[in-house]
Amino acid sequence: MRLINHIPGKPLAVLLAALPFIALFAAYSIGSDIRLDANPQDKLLPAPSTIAETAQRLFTEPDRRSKEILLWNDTFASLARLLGGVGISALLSLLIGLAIGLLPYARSAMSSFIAVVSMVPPLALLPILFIVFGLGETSKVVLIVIGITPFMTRDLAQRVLEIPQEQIVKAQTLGASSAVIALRVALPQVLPRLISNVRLSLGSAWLFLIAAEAVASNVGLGYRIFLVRRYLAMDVILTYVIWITFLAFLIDWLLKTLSRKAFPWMEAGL
Amino acid sequence: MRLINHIPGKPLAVLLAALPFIALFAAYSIGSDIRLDANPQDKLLPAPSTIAETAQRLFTEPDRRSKEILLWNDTFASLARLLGGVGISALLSLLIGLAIGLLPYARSAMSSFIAVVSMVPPLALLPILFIVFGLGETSKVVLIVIGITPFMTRDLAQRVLEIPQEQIVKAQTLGASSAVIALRVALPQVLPRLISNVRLSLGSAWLFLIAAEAVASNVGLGYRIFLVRRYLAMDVILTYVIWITFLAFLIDWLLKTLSRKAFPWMEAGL
Amino acid sequence: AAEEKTEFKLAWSIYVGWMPWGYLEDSGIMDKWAEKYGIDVEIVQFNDYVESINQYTAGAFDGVSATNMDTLSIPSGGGVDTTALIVGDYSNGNDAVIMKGAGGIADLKGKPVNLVELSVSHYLLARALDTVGMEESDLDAVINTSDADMIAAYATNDVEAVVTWNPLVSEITGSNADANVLFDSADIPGEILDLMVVNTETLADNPAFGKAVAGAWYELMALMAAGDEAALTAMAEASGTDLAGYKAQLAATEMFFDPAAAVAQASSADLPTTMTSVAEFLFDKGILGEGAPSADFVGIAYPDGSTTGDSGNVKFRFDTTYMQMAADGAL
Amino acid sequence: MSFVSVSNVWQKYGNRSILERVNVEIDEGEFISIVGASGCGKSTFLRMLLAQERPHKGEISIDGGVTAKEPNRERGVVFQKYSVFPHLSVRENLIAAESFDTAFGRLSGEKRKTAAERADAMLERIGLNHVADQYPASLSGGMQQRLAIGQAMTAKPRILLLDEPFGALDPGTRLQMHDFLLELRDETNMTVFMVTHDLQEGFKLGDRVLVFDKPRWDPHDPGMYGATITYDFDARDGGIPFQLKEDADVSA
Amino acid sequence: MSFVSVSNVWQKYGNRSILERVNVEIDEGEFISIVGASGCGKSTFLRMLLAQERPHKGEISIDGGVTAKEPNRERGVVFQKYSVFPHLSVRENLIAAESFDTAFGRLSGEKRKTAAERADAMLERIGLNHVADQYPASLSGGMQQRLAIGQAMTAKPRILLLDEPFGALDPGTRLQMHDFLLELRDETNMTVFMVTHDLQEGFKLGDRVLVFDKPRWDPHDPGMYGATITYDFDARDGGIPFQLKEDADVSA
Ligand SMILES: Nc1ncnc2c1ncn2[C@@H]1O[C@H](COP(=O)(O)OP(=O)(O)OP(=O)(O)O)[C@@H](O)[C@H]1O
Ligand SMILES: Nc1ncnc2c1ncn2[C@@H]1O[C@H](COP(=O)(O)OP(=O)(O)OP(=O)(O)O)[C@@H](O)[C@H]1O
Ligand SMILES: [Mg+2]
Ligand SMILES: [Mg+2]
Repeated sequence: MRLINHIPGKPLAVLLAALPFIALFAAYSIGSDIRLDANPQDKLLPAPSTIAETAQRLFTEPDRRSKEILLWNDTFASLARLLGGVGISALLSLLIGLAIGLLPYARSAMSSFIAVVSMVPPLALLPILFIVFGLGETSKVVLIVIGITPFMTRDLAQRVLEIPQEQIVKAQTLGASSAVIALRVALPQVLPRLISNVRLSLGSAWLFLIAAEAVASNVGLGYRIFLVRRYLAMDVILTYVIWITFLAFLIDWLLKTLSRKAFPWMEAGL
Repeated sequence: MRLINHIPGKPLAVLLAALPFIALFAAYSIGSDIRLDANPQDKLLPAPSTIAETAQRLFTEPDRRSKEILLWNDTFASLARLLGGVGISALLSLLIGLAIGLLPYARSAMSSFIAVVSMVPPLALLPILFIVFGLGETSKVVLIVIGITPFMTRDLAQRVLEIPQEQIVKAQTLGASSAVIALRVALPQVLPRLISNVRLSLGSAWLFLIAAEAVASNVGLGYRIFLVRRYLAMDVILTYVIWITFLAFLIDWLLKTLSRKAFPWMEAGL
Repeated sequence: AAEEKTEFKLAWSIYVGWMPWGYLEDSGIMDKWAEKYGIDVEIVQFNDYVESINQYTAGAFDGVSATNMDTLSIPSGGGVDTTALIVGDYSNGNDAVIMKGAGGIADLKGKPVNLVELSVSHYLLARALDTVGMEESDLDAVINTSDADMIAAYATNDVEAVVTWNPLVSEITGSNADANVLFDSADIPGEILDLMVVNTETLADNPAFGKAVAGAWYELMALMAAGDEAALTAMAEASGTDLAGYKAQLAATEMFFDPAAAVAQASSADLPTTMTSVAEFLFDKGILGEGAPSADFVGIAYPDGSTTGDSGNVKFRFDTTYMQMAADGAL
Repeated sequence: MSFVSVSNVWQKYGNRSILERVNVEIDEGEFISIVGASGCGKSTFLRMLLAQERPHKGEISIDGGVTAKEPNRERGVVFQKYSVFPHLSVRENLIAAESFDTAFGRLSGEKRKTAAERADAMLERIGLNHVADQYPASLSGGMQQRLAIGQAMTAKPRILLLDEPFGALDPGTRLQMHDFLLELRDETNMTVFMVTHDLQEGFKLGDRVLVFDKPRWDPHDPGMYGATITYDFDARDGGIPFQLKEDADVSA
Repeated sequence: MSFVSVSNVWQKYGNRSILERVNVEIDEGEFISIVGASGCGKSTFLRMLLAQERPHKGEISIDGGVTAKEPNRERGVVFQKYSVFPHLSVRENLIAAESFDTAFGRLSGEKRKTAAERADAMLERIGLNHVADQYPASLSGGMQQRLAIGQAMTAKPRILLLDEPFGALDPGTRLQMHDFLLELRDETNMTVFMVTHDLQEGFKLGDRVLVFDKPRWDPHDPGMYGATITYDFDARDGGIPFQLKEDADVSA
């Protein structure tokens, strides 16, 4: 039988899905063992048990100096920045995307500009951002906004343009003004797309957040990772990496669920 | 008349398209003027003329030490890394994507793993990468590969899954083996998507490249920006930013053209 | 796990006192000395200082340019037995606490200070605050700021004070009239040492490595002491400044051009005191690792055989053997 | 004077003439079928009636008005596809026909309630009351088109434009739609323009059948001349052979 | 013995029975039309004949063989859509029917040349020689289906399976396709199974018409019982009312 027609049974499928995770874990454990054998104090690949202890400590024990649990502080600070940046980007991209998609004047004026802007490497502009927006929260949020808005806007504008012209004409024959068409025809139809854009952009948003926090900050997940890099505390770094991965996963899942719940008409077909 | 029905004429449209660029330039010039008036030595917003001079120097005058034109050296080094990384990612994502999309076993084994991996923030893993892959070109290329492959793979696998089952069945009734189906049915149909994935991922690839070059390198666009950032040589930074933007634009355009030329069947419809 | 071998790799990053490492590689001086001892030494430049030490700690390099403080915290704290092969200089004004506008250290009270956290800047700040009996908690906050962006950061309104090192210090003081140096490393001479540290076992198994590196280094030191324009210009350009700028930075650096001076510094009676206070600082900040039971959990050995800290866990050694050989002309 | 008057209308895209010298007078309440070869400009003609685009030359007036500049509530339209809003439920689609005319596109309170009542009455009429709360995607093609027609009529347009409204439906559903449309027509006396590919359909439903074709033809430059109305059949009294045939079909 | 033998075939998905106790014997060269309500399992039956899925119980044998495990060159198929490869030109689509059977899916040199010649002969036969170098997307729906049938036949299958092959075509094209299929049938004597929604079509084209329906029905659990063949009409000799009607239609 052809390979494409071989379908694993349910238990085998579960096993297969677990396999790469197990393999990764095993590879890490062995690598860690080898290094720790050579130097019991090696910090680069701490034993899984060490990571587990560190993780437990990070999640539960308050810092000696500040009496606060740093991991939670970092998480809240980073999430606030991330959600702020992504939220503003979503809003901006929605507004500009609708304008570009619906209004020929806006399209002429902005579409090539945004195409060019989306190619600019935002990290290189950090110094200017600092001067303009200061070193505080603003510049971190702005870096995220500058980093992901152009892409989201281009895509949304494209989606608005893909709304069948028939619908736009139909709305006009029902007396809809431009504003009503934007609000009641285009907006609801691109909202699901906005959510999937946010999901797509979250990876970059995290990157920009981590980069911004590495530059100037005193709290945040990215800040902590770069700080403890100073003494190669890989147990802390790995805990944070796993935690960030989990948060990213969680946010992605929430958005997916939101999209499914909020837009029943998307799936009503078939 | 409704705003959405106002369509600018050709000359007006051209003017409108130029407008934001002009506005940006004007805003920059004014900002630069103000700062230079206050402090003629200000480095943050060099006058456009200064940037032009710097750019000319960077593009044409060889470095005194090495007798080579650094900008070109940087460009070639960075492009080689970028294209290497993106090329490898494209290849990997194609192979894994096809496997996941076509083979139920591969799908069971890898799809959740890749979904998780795509959420890991690669920047945080930089130290480990450098240890494992050394400081040479490899680790820079690998960062790009790790950074963009999971996303590209997920998307390609999705596209392979979207190939109508009818075609797969049809190919089987024509005697095609799994390999033939992969090679002659799925591969050619996802290649255009591969190119658009590469276009989408190039932004992140640049980001990873710049980040990797900032850590350990002695040539490259990201390296140079990082180096001169210490002295706030914004004239050099801005020249490099504009140059990177141009390169990104060029690559994007080339890929778009390639896609159009190489896949005539995509547009034969209508 | 060290053994006899013939290929060695050193890592260095851009800093006024370490620029010679780059020049050693470029000029062929290193190759010449390596050849003399039948080995091969490669010197690799890093842009990111921390990453270079991490790489050394992880075993990717045999030696790295680092300060005494970072050596103690990263490789030694990480269990990698490390020897200071060469004491190149100590910072004598290269690191500085800078505030915008007039005032003294006491005026830092309630202000945010931007610096690379857990670096020598942080240590310098702690020492500065000590002098007026203040603590870090008296400040508004310490904000970790990448050295690459320190100059841009200083230009923003949010920033009221920074602690950083050269060439950033001269860049900031040079182009900002309001920059007021409150405290600098000249006030704590000999505490911030710039070293070339190597893996102790590697060095023990391969004395030729130590000899070649020391030989090359002090050949160049002699050239620099003599004011060799070609060498100094090359180093100046590699660090992104010009000859005059580089000389100005050197002025704030107490370079040990003469190996005997380096030996003297390494054998100085003050060194154990300095290292103990550094260790305390590190422990205080949690930099010795959360597992570190106390400030003296890492042992430090000095040329005369004395130790501070846990003598059963000596991971950091000051060894004057090779500098002494250079001083004696025995290389 | 006639209700809809099309006088000397030309249309061209770039250098290609699509329509030329189109003249026709329509009385109120007439059902006009429009047929012609593919690509001859039927949809273009409808778009001009709709004011979605303006003629290159000539005038189109409804009830003596001037040529309109953009679509408005005077003109209702149903396309072959995408005529309803996929994100609104069936009932909301009908309410939209009233609410879209307001500043924010929404009705509230009492207004919304009465609009919903009118919508439900219309749903009854078009036989969709059992799916009032479903989304269009879950409706069959024929139901969607009935909804589209109901929606267009809710806005009470002066003329109704249909561009191959049944083009995507299978034959059985098509016949049902004919009955549906004929019924509605009897009730409302709307002025209707319907483009169709199906001659039989055109004659069955229309009072008049307009045939578009190119009267002139330049073999060296096919884009040189445009199409115009070459025949204007009276289809009211079964005087046309097709009609017989088609009646037989319906009874089957 | 009969050519295709379906004996006591059951199919269920999860707990839902779709088909039960399906038994039928088919002779070589017969044209079998399959009709039945939507969702009753016609396509499921075809998928099992195709070996795209295996029956829950029972046997399906061709020419005395065992129940197949996966689709192969013995079974040709044409679906309503997506039956041709969009990235291959019309000619390449036909060559694929020969080349896909090789290790790398490609023919070269002499082999390719003769395959191309055979493809061109087939193109002639299905009337697509004038578009040999075009891609499917630029073909009309009818032309695409003709290509799909030509492609399936190039592989010389022992049985040909058609699942509503003309379901997406407009009525005119549909009639043309009937003529096309009848012609091919006369020439080749292929064993054909065709699912259709259109009774008339089934009787017009088929030698036999199999009707699928649920003989049993549990009002509390609609998924309890599956459908089976409830009628097996002989449609060869015009003995069925539909056939008269449909002849009249064709002549129109
Ligand atoms: N906006 C446009 N720009 C340029 N050409 C157009 C435009 N709209 C239509 N055309 C062209 O005008 C001609 C007439 O198009 P139209 O859609 O009116 O034809 P039609 O009679 O409705 O055809 P069909 O029966 O296929 O719907 C076609 O050749 C078409 O390509
Ligand atoms: N893979 C599957 N898994 C679960 N249920 C399925 C699957 N395939 C089909 N079904 C169900 O089996 C029933 C029969 O489906 P099938 O496609 O065979 O019907 P059909 O007679 O071809 O209908 P239609 O005329 O609409 O094509 C349907 O209720 C369908 O929902
Ligand atoms: Mg049309
Ligand atoms: Mg079916």
